[in-house]
Order: sequence, then C-alpha cells, then structure tokens
Amino acid sequence: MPLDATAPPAGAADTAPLLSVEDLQVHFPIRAGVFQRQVGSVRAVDGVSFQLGRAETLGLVGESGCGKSTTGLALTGLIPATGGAVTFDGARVGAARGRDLARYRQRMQIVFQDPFSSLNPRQSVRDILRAPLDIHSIGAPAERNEQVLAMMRRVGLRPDQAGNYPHQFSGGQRQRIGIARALMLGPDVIVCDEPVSALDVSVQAQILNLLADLQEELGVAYLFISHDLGVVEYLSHKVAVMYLGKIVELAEKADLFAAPRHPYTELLLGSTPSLDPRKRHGFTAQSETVPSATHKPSGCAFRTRCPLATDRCASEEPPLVPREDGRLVACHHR
Amino acid sequence: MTDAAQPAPQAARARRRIRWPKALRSAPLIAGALISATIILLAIFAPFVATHDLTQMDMPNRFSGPSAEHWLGTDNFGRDLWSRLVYGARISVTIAIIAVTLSAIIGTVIGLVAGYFGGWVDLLLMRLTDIFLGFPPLVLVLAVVAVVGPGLLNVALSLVIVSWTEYARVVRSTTLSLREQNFVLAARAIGASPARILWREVLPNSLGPIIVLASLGLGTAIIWESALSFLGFGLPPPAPTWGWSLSYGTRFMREDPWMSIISGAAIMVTVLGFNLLGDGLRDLLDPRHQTRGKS
Amino acid sequence: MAPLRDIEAGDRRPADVAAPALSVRDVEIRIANADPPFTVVSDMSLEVAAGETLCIVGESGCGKSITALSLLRLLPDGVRVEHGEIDLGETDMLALSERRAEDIRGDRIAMIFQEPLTALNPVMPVGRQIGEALRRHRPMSRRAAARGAVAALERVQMPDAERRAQQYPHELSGGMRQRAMIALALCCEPEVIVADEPTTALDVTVQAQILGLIGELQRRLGTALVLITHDLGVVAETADRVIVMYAGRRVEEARVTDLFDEPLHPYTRGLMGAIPRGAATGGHGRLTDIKGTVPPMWDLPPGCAFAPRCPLAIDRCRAERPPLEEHRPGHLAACWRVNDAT
Amino acid sequence: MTIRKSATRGVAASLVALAAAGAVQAQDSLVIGADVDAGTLDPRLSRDTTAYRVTDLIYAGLVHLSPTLEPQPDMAESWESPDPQTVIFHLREGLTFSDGSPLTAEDVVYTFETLTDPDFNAPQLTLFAPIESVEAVDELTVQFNLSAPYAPLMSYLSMGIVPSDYAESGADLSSEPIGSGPMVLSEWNRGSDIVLEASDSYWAGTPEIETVTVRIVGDNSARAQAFEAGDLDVIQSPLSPQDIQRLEEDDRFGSEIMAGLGVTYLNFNTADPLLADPEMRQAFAMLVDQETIVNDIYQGVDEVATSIILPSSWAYDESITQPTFDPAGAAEKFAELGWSDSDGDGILDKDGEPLTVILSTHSEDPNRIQAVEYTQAMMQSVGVDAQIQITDWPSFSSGYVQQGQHQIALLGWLNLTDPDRLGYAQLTTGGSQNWGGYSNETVDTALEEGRTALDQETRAEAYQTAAEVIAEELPYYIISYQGYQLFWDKDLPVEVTADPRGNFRGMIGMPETAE
Amino acid sequence: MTAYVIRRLLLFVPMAVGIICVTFALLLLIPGDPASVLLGQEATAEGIASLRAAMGLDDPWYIRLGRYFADLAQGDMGRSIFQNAPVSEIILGRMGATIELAAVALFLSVVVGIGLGVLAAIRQGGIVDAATMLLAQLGISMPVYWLSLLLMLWFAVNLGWLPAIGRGEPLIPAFGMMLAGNPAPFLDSLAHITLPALSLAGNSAAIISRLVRTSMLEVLREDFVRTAKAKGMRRPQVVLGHALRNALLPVLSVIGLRFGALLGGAILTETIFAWPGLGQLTIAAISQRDVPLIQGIVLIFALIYATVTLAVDLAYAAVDPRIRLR
Repeated sequence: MPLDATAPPAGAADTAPLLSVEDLQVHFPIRAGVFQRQVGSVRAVDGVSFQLGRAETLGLVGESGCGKSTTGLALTGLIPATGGAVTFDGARVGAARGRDLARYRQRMQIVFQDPFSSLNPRQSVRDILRAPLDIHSIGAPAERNEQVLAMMRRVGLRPDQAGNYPHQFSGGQRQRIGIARALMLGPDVIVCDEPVSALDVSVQAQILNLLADLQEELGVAYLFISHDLGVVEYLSHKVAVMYLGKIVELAEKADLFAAPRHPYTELLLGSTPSLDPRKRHGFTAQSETVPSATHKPSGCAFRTRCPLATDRCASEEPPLVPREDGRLVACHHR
Repeated sequence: MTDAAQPAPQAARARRRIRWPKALRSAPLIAGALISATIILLAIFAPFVATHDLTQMDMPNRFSGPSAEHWLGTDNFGRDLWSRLVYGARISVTIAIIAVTLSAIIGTVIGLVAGYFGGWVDLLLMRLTDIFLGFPPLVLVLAVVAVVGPGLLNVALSLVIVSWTEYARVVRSTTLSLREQNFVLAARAIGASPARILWREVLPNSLGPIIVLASLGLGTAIIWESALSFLGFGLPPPAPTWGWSLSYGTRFMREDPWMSIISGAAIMVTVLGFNLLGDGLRDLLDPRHQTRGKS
Repeated sequence: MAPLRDIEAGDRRPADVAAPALSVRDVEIRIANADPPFTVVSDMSLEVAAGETLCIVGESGCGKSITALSLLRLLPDGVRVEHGEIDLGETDMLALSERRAEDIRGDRIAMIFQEPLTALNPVMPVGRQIGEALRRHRPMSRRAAARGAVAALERVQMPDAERRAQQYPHELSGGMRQRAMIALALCCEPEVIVADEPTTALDVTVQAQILGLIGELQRRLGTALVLITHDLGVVAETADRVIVMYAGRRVEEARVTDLFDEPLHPYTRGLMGAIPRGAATGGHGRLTDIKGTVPPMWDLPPGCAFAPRCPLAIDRCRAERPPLEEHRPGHLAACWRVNDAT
Repeated sequence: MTIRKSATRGVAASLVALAAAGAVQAQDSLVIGADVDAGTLDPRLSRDTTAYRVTDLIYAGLVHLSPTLEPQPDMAESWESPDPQTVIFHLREGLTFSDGSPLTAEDVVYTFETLTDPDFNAPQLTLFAPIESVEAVDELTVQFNLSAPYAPLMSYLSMGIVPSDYAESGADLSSEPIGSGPMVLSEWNRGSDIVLEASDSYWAGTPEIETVTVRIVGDNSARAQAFEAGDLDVIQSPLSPQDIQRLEEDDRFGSEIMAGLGVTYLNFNTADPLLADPEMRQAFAMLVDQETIVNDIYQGVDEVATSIILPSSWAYDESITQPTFDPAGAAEKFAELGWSDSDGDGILDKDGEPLTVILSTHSEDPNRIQAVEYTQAMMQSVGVDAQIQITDWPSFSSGYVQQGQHQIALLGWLNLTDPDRLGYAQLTTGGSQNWGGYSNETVDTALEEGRTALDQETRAEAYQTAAEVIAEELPYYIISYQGYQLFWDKDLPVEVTADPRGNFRGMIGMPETAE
Repeated sequence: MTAYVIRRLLLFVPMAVGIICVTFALLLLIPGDPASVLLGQEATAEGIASLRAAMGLDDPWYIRLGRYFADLAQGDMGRSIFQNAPVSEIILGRMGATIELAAVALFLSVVVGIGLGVLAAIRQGGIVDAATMLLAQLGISMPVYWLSLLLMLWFAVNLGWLPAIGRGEPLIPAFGMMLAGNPAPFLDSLAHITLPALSLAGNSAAIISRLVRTSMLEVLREDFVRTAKAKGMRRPQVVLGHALRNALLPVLSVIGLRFGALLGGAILTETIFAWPGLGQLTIAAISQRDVPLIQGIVLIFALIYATVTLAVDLAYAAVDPRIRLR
C-alpha cells in the first residue's frame, strides 16, 4: 500500500485509511517566574503525520523521550493534543463532541506497558472487564458477565479466574487482561504502548502471538509503539521511526529493515546486538551528548549525532518527503 | 491458546502463605488490635462490665486505691473508677470515631477533588487547607468549642475542624500519583466519568493511607478530648470522661496519685493501642513489604 | 556506524588458565528470613579468568542477580550463602570477616548495577562518589582523590569530565550515569567486575556504546567480567562463555559459539525461538513461546523445574532432577532428553 | 561510658549548686507567686487581684486598710466629717510621688474626678457613685461631697492617688505607673513577672525588702510546686485544697490560714418560673451539702456559711441561718409543693413536667466544678433531674449569668471589705448586679439604710435585717466563706503579716504603715 | 530561586487574609462580650454599653473587619482590650520566649529523634529497635500536660534538680555572657528551659524517631546504599555518610509541621511551666475575649509557621540537589 502523508483524506470509505493523523502536535508549557507565566514549551510531539488502515499494524519506534508514547496517549485522548487533525473512519475527531467523541473513544483503545500499574489492584478481573460494558451500557446487564467470560477465554485466561485480583496473576496474564479490557468495546484501533517490554522473553512471545492472532481474527488495527526493533519488526506492516517529536522515516517493514534510509534508522539498527556471536558488531565506546525535547537542536534535530550533517542541516529542517520507493524520509542527504 | 493460567493457584497459595504469618508475626499489630478491640468492646458493653453505679458518691472513701470492691480504686467523689473509666471509654471512643469519620470523609472528598482535577480547583482547596493548617490546632479547637459550647457532638466537631486537613493532604497526594497510574488512564480510555474514576479507581487505592491515618487519628482525638477537658472545655460533669478523671486526678496527684495514674494510663494505653494498630496496618498495607525478595 | 566484523568469539580465553580470577563452587543461597525458608540458588559453580567474559543469562526470578550479589558478599539481610565456596584469586571470600570483605570490595572485585540513577547517591556529586572509593582503598589526599575521579571519568570517555565530576547523578543523562557507574567500578582496577544487567535501562544506541566501553576497558585492564543479562543479543555480542539459569540452577553452560550453534537444553532453545528477530524474522511466522511462567522459587515442582513448561517433558523429568552433565566437549546441560531432542 | 556518666552527674550537680546559689542570693528580694497578670497598673482601672495588690505597693491612697480592714491614715493625716454628706481630708505635708513631684489636693481631686467620670469606665465606678464632687480646699485639704450619706466610703478610699500632671500629660499610667507608695515599678514583662523596687519617696520610710518580683503562674498546682521547689518565696490563695494541707504540714514554710473576704454562693434566678417561689429555692438549698463541700472538696480551707454577712464583719450575727443540708426535708418540701414521681421514672414531676434544673458554673475552677458535680448528685438522689452546664468564664459570666439566663449558678464574690459590697448592687430591686431579678421591699430598705446610716450599730442592724430575709428567701445561698491562705519561706528576712485581701504590704515589712 | 521565594511569600498573603477572616468569624460567634468581661462582675449595663461603643464593638462586622485590615496594612494590630497596650508590643515582648522554647524543643526532638531513629533502623528487628520504638509509641500516646506535670513533680519537686517554673535570661544573650566569662546566667537559663522543652519535645521526638527509622530503613534498601557497600565503604560510612543524608530528606519536610505543632503544644506547656510566651498569652486572651490580642496572636502564629515552612522548603532545596526551585 503506497503511502502519502500529505494526501488529503480520501473520499471513498473503502479506500480511505481507518485513521489518519496529520501534523499532530503535543506541546507542554514551561512555566517560570513569580506568576508562573508560560515562558516556552516542550514540543514532545511536533508535527506527526501517518495513516493506518484496517487490520494493519504501524510500528512506531524510537528511543525514550522521542514522543512515541505521547503520540499514543494524544490519539486516545488521554492527554490533550495542542494541534493537528485526526480523522477516524472519515470523520474529524477534533470536532467530535459528546456522544460522537464517546463513540470514537470506544473504537480506539489502548494497552499499556506496565502490566502491574495498568490494572487496578482493588478490582477483580470481572470488575475490570465489565467496566467498559457498564459505562457504555453495552448488552443487557445480565449478559455482561457472559461477555466477560467469553473475552477471557479468547485472550487465553481461564474463566474460573474471573473473581481473582490482579496480584494473583503473572505479568503475562496481566497483560492479557489489559488486552481483554481494550477489546471489550470492540475497537477498530488499539494503541499498544510498549505492551511487551516489561515481560520476559518467553512470555513476550506469548503476548506477541496473541496480538497477531487477534488481529487476524478481529481485523483490529494496531499502532504498535516500542523501542525494541525486533518486536516491531515481528508485528508491524509498516514502521515509523521517531526522533525528538518527529517521524524521520516511515516505510514498509521489509524495506526499512533491509535498507534503512535515514541515518538515525541506520544507527538504531546498527546498535541492536546481533544474535550470532560470529557476527558481532564490535561496538565502540565513543560517547555523545544526546539532546532532549527540551533542548532541541535547530534544523534537523538529529544533526548533532549524524555523520552526514552539514551546515544546511543546522539551518533548515528536512521535511518528511516521499521517495521513489514509496518510503518517507526526512533527511537532506538521503 | 497456551495454558497461561496454570501457575496462578501457586501464586495465590504463596500469597496466603505470606500474608497470614506476616500479620500474625507483627507483634505491634496484634497488640494494637487486641487493645483497640478490648477498648471498643468495653465501651460497647459498658453497662455489663461496670460494677458500680456511675454517680454513686461515697465521700469518706474518696481516693481509695485498688481493692476487691473497687478494682481500680475510687475517684474524687468516691465513685468507682473502673466503672467510670469503662463508661468513659464510651464517650472517648464515640467522640473519636465521630471526629475521625467526619474528618476522613471531608478530607478525603476534598483531597480527591483537589488531586484529580488539579488546576485552580486544587489551588483553591489547598489554600483553604493551608489556612486551617496555619492555626495552632489547640487554639482553633478552643475557639470552636467556645462557639458551639461543650457537648459530645460539639467536641467531636471541633476536632474535625483541625484534623480534616491531614486527610485532605494525604489523599490529594495519593490521588496525584494515582492519577498518573496507567489503570486510571485505562479507565479514562474506556470512557469512565471522573466521578466513576474517583469512586472506583482512586478511592479504593487511597483507602490504605486513610485507614492508617484514621486509626492514628483515633488516638489523637482521644488525647485532644482529654486536653479539652483538662482546660475545662470538655463535656460537662458528671460525664465520666477520661479527660475529667485525669484533670481532677492531676490536682490530687501529690497525695492521691492513683486516680491520676490510672486515668492517665487508660488514655495512654488506648492511644497506644490505636497507634500500634495504625502502624501495624501501615506496614501490612504497604505494598513494599508484601513482595518477596527478588532474585 | 561501526561495520559488522567477524570475530571468533570465545577464542580470547587465555590458554594457560592456571588460576581463574574468580571461582565459585557449589554455592547454595537461601532466603533464611522467609517462612518457611527456601533456596533461591543451588549448585552454582563458575569460573572466570582474567580478560574473560562470562555471561549468566536467564529470565527474571531465576536467581542470577542474587548470584551476582553473593560474589561480592552483598546479599541483603536474611539471605545467606548456605554452603559452597567463592574464591577471588587465592582469597576465600566466604571465610573473610566483614571488615576484610569491605577492604576487598571495590578494590579487587567491583560491581556495575543495572539502574545507574538509583545506584548512585542522589545527593552527592558523582566525582565525590568515585573519589570516596579511591580514598577508601588507596591512601590519598582528598585533592588527589578528586583528580583521580576525573581521571576515572576520562577513562570511560565521559565528555567534559572535569565539569561532570561536580554534577549530581540526576543532572547526567542515562548513558553518562552508566559511564560514571563504570568509572566507579573500575577506579581501583579490580580483578573481577560483576555487571548486573548494565544496559537494560538504556536505549539501544547508548547500550551499544556502553557494551563497547565495557569491552574496551576489559581488554585494556585484563579484568575478568561476569555479565548478568536476560538479553541473548547482549550475550551473543559480549560473552566468551555462557551459563543459562532457570529457577535457581544452571541448565546449560557452554562457549558462546557452541551455545548459539547448538543449544542443548529445551529451555535455551525455547528462549532463542521466542526472540522475535532472528528466529521468526520476515513474516508472520509464529514465535515459539514457552507456555506458562517461571514457577516461584518457594514452590518448585519436584524433578526438573522446567518440566511443567517443557514440550519434551516425560514422566522421568517430572520425578527426577537431571544433573548438569557434559554432553559435548565443554558444553554442559541438565536435561534427560538432550539427545532425544536433537 | 564512665566518663560520660560522670559528666552528666557533673552537670546535674552544678545545676543544683546553681539553684542553691539562687536561693542564697535572694537576701533582700522577694518572689511572690500570683495566679494572673495585672491587666493594668493604673489603680483606678484595676480589676484583677494582682493589679489591686501591685498598685497597692506602687500607689498610696488617702487611707490604708489595716489587716483588720480598719482605715489607717496614709496620704491623709486625718479626716473629719462635718455632716453626713461631707468628708474633709487633711493631707500630710511634703508628700511626693516617686518622680519627685509633690502630691497635693489637686491630685486627689483629679483621681476621684476621673474615677467617677462615666466615660472613664472605671470598673469600680458604682462604688464611688455616691460621690457628688471632690474639691481641693487648699493644697493639703480635700473635701468630698456626697449625694447621700455613704458609710462604706472610707473602706474604698484606699484607692491610690495618681499624679494629675503626669496623667494629663498623656502618660500611660497603666504601663508606666507613678505613685506615692512604698515601691516603684522597675520592670514588667507582661504575663510573666512584675518587678518592683523599694521607693525612697514614701512618707513612712523605705521598705525592708528591696526588690519584689510578682511572678505569674496560672496553674494553682504548678504554683504550689514552684513554691516547694524554691522558685517562689510567697504564695497565697487561690490554691488547691490538697496543696494547702501539704504545705501547712511542711515546716520549711510559714503559713497563715484565715478567713478571707470572699464567699462562694449559689445564685438563684428568681425570675425563673421554677425558682420564683422561695419555698422551691429552700428545697433546693436543702440539697446543698455545705459540710462535705467545705470539708472534703475544699478540704476545710473554707468555712460553712450561714448568711450574706462575713463572720469577720462587725455586722455578723451568728443567729441568722440559712437552710442546711437535709435531703429528706427537701424531698418532703418538694412533695408539699406538689412534686412527686408519678410516672415512676425516678424523677419528680408535676403536671406532667419533670423537675429539671440546670446547675452552672465556670470551667476555670475545678473546686467549683466539683462542688456543682457533688450537688448535682445530691439533687439526683431525691429525684431532681439536675443538669450541669460548665462554660469558660467570659461565656459564663457575661454571656449567661449576667444576662439572667441561668437557673442556679455557682459563683463567688471577693474583696468584701464592707457588708455593702455583698448586698446593695446584688440584691436591691434593679441593682446593677441583681442578675437573678430578686426584689423584696424589706431588703431594699434595709440595704439602703445600711449604706446611708453612719452609725455602725444602725448599719449592723440594717444588714442583719436584710440578711435574715435573704437567708429565708434565698436569692443567694451562701455555701462558704472563703478562707485566705498565705505561705512563705521561713528564710525570708522579714516578718510576714497576712492581710485577708492578699495585699503585699505585710510582706515588705509595712503591714500597718504606721509612723 | 528568587522568583520561588517571592512566589511563596505572595502565597502567604491570601493565607493570612483567610486566617484573619476565619479568626474574625469565630470571634464574632463566640459568646461573651469583651466589654462586660473587661468591667468584671461589678459592671453596670450602662457602663458596658458605653464601653462597647468606645471599643467599636457595636459597629457591623464588616466595618470592624475592614478597619482591622486597614490598620493591619499600616502595621497596626490594634490595642489589647485588657492590657491596654498595642497588640504588636505585647506580642513582640512574648514572641522571643515562645520561639526560644519551640526552637529548643525542636532541636531536642530532632537530635533525640534522629539518634533513636537511626539506632532503631540499624538494629532493625532487634531488642534496641523494639525498645526504642516502644519508647516512641509511649511518647506519642502521652498527653503533653500529663507529661509536663509528671516531669515537674519528679525533677523539680522531688529531686529538686531543676527549677519548676519561669524563664531565665534569654538564651542568646546569656550565651554571650558566658562567652564573656559569666556562665551563671546561661546555666540558669538552660536549667529553666530544660523541663518545658523536654515535655514539649517528647511527642515530636517520638514522631521524628519513627519517621527517621522508616525513612532510614527505606533508604538502606536503596540501590545506592548497595553501591556504597559494593565499593567497600565501612558500615558507619555507609550508614552516616550515604544513608542518613538521604533519609533525612523526608524528615526535613516534617520538621516544619512539627514546629507548628510545637507552637500549638506550647499553649499547654507554657501554662503549666509559667513560661512567659505566646502560649500562655493565648489562653489568657481567649479566656478574656481579648479580640484584638487573639487575632494578633493567631496571625503571628501563622506568620511564624509560614516562615518556618518556607525556610524548610528552602533548606530542602539546599540539601536535595534534585529539587529545582522554579
């Protein structure tokens, strides 16, 4: 599927992407002084655009503090976006109010990273999974418990554990509960915010398999946020690489991993340990100062770490533009 | 799908194994619970455990020490001290419970609202809290009792005015941290209203500190009540309040120390009991104490 | 970026291994203050020579961190080495008085911790924390210690070391903090370094630098390195030899190339199959997941601890614990079915 | 460890030594414990005991009251009364205030003119109300013109004379007093202590004691303990009865226990429907166990009272008696008045109304609270549903009793230097302190006569008449005559003479102020 | 930093206004008329009425409140009804004593509290721990006034070691005299302050010791303590050099609150030990309905409290480099 971030939302429903994000911005104010006036802002998410189709997975990858989680939270409305447009199933979300907003919320769910803090320790699994149904008055109250049990089975939990509390489950099981909760409202899109990074490898594989299975069965789309290139590679159809609030490269998975275009993507791939002791990278100890969102370099934010950087990179911010092979890259030199 | 649920019974078994022995091993908790329970039971069953009429005076026998007839001796009117202390427990505990319950409710609501909504609501409520914190507590209590007059409910009310702030501050800070917890975000993601979030998600998780504060608060309330009686602002006689007994007792401390010692000890033991209970609960409810040593 | 280089990993081990820098034999570690007490590490043995890197790999709760702490006699209260031997060169660590152990820690054996933000004292400038260690083991003036701390920071390629030495941990980035941690561990040039998940809290690009740094310094100083990790990628990148732990025991031990070429234990194989890249790269092929989770240490099944999760488990596995045996030259595994599975 | 131990012991020892040194040092100085701080040191505005006592040292009045309350010449050398409504005082020659300025008739006139000026709001305004005018006949002669004959006047003229020039210059006498008495103010740390030094300008000479420190210790027990610990040289009433007994037995201390000038009494609100009938009041009075209250609660430091006249007074007549403790009699009386326990709940009732009464007092005095509590128990024992109300003094006095909202209130009067002071204002119809709304013609007439008659015998008879009616009708039921107790350290360099008002002149060696 | 201090100071203004308003409301509601209290039992109705008028008590409440604020803005806290002196003067004369008492008590409770807390923490689970914490529990459970009377009875009356009441020279000038070669006043002042400060400090020392213990145990479990051990530091260096400083951070924030509590507790202690401070004055002012004085005292209490809280916050920032004051 060719990508064009600058294209307007398409009119025809079947060809239009399910979710279209344009120039999303999340800025946090910096306050100072006696009266705590706003003296500036942290541009945590600084003009992010992408599209997501039905039953598709977009991997959003980047290092800590690059704004990938903030993007996910802003899309699910958990923190306010300060700019940009989100179109969901052909409708502008920013304009939605009341019931429409609630419906949008219903169709867009989130799974969190830490399976320990994402479940209320004082509620049983049944309570946790029933809550979405109760809030949106879905189904007859008497049937809701049945729905809960069905969902538990679907995500691989034993229904007889419905009365148990989160602390009685292992990390992997908790993550299943988190996924079940997100699925209760039958969403079209699930934002997966580092859903497996707190898990052991063996359990991580269980959850990744589960997510893959669910997508196949339910046709749900994922915005899959992770810092782990391997995990992203496994699950995604397309991958977007973020650096300091911006997408620097967006491409089909195979293309991206086979031949990274942006120097940053290249650096990420080159820093990931190989799994073959005979093919070691031979990392070097060289150190560098990594800028943060509060102190963003001018022009291309990556220029301070980029081997290709020139004067132009300092003065002129490279736009994210489509290349001949269909991928989008924000670099003056690649 | 794989059988991921398999180890759960093990986990549950382990949990039980950890919890009970821990609760039972904690000597302060047990002592606190026993003392508190005893005091509350004595208060409830005062008519059955009291051996003498509360107001039966016997001036020739005033200040008699403990004896078979008067287990804890007699007071300044020759009344049976044991019976009066038992009935006094009723008053002290009732006042303490009313004061603590009301403080906890008021403080919790304010803390929840301030912590969850933040912004100017928070600013306003916390400034209000600061105002009440800025008073020396005893001055405020005295002033309030002077306004409303002495009486069981009034004394309790005056204690509420100085103690709700503590709950507000604690609940606010737990709310602030809970607000950022993913399960609260998750509740928002599934569309829960603020009221539902506060009631279902935040409050149950704030109960630990509230319970701890409350049991410590019971002790404090009992001390405050006795201080009020000491200064003459407590319940009027012949109410057998501990504060009066101690207050009278201290006047006769030099010649007839029994009354002072026994009433003081009654207050101390009770406060100690509630404090131990509160501390024990704090340890028990603290999640850090529940996890087992990691490898 | 660094080009991929082919390295014959595992060949760096010196041929004349007369005396290992650190040798551990049959250590058992128990949580003594639990009710009832239980064992968290059993039959732990390892040897690591100067200049060599030994990786201990396993999932959370397998006892690898406790093992690491025991090497420095840093076990928390109530956790005890029940029996066994830990020899640092000629020194029997377990026989030392606490004061003697204090003299050795940080001097001859040092540790790098996982989370440098919490592992460094938040209210003390990093330079002083390093200087303190120097003064503790090398009699020197305060001023000399301060200079030594800056030098130690320079050695770990801390940019602007002079200024950074004056800063508090929270003022440094994650990578710089870990560099400071390494500088602290290496300031007295110990014979053995124990690194417990030194890069887990870091971003990949920083992880690459830190791994590179540790490798360089180790080569330069000829230090023996025990590296604890859960990441097979890190193992493949750094190890000479590998110990795979499961539920408090070694289940497999081999030279790194041997392990990756032919994992013998079903658990090791499961781990490798569960890693998204490598095994299942390119497509939606399913990952081999290991069903269930690690059993808690106080509630281990009889027989092989991995049996309940093992696809190959037979009745014998559930009844009888397999010993760690050498199945290939220098390649040990604890499994009844090593030869049935391959 | 041993070293540390001996070090602590050393500190303790040096502290003890220090305390001892302090005691030895106090050669010609005197530390007196007081229960409250003086509100003011302007004698005209004094309203608390400490202010009375301290101003009595700083200032001197026309007369001085001896320990037996006889007016003695002080600033006035002599006086005469040409007619019942005129008194003429002759001042001593050469009197000066402590600042050296002369004390003349003008100062006396100024003092009493301000006192009687309603805008000046002197607390004792009513006592001086009969003074119509004061004039200076010459430098040394002052004439008081009264609106009516006013017998008690002399006992009030111990009021200190203030320097008119100094006062009119805008100086604040309250905090920077200047008088003509035996001592001058040296330091006043409010709420803590008042330090006085001997004056050399007092006509009768310089007191033996050079420095008097009045130290305020609010709590009675704490004050007694401080006295025992040697921090105070003299303490006096109010004291806890328990402490009094102990101190009396302690041979380190000198003691004087005597009848005081106060009473503790029940104020019946005669305007209250329940208590309007004297018979009802009598019945209630019969439930007051004076013996127990006086002997057990006050541990015998007070005396059982019989009427509104103090035993020490020239008007006292022991044949006048109030009802005494008699629960059976009280029960009978209630029955006669129609009160019976008709519903069997243990409480008397009449016309379906239970016999409920509120006993009240203030919270500051534990003995009064005990007295009320004890009386409550006695009342309950015969079926009176007696309740207790205890509030702090301001609420109790100004917000409650003075508004006539009480039923039976336990109170006290102090400083009853003349029978007039427990009568005229309190018990005459419409009297300014007649909070119980009592009214009786005989009493009104008798009290008026007691005030205006100049001959003591006539006055005594008048007061006895009034007292007799009061003892019968009981708007006041006097429970006890308060005792006065004084304790002092026997090591004091002066001979201590007690004064029932608690004044200090007897402690600096000037009890009589005689030449 | 400066902005932070200014902001904190500005925040005090609404708080003070609130406190004044609350005080005002309470005093309006309290029964008992200062005019008639002033004139005593012997007052007449006319006298009371004219005095009320003179004192401005007959004005509507908002006028009185407004007048109070207007005066306050000029630094005038009014005149005490009973002491007939400016409130500010009376309070200034007393404040030193209370601050001295509270400060010494705070010092005692901090020293004792930290000492016992550290001791209990490093001996966790042992007999020392149990004994210390039992002592702390008793300290918390003991009514202050009872403790005061018991201490006075024992040390002053029975043993005669220490004076029972009163205050010596203020400590600081007395200390100066000691430096000048005359130690007697300083020792005397110490002797006087010992009992009141001890009974006042008891409760706080107990609270602080428990807090220090908890905090210390927590810090001792922290990673950096393990790091310090890993680099071979001696145990005392680990405990005192690394753990204690971090453990004291949460304690610091409580010290401000404790100071407030000590000021409040001074009301009882000062009354019993005849300590010439604000606490004693407070009881007198309340029992006399001396409205301007009560308002002044409460305001001063709040002011002292706010100042201490500010100081504590600043100290916190100084001790903990992680706090950046904005």
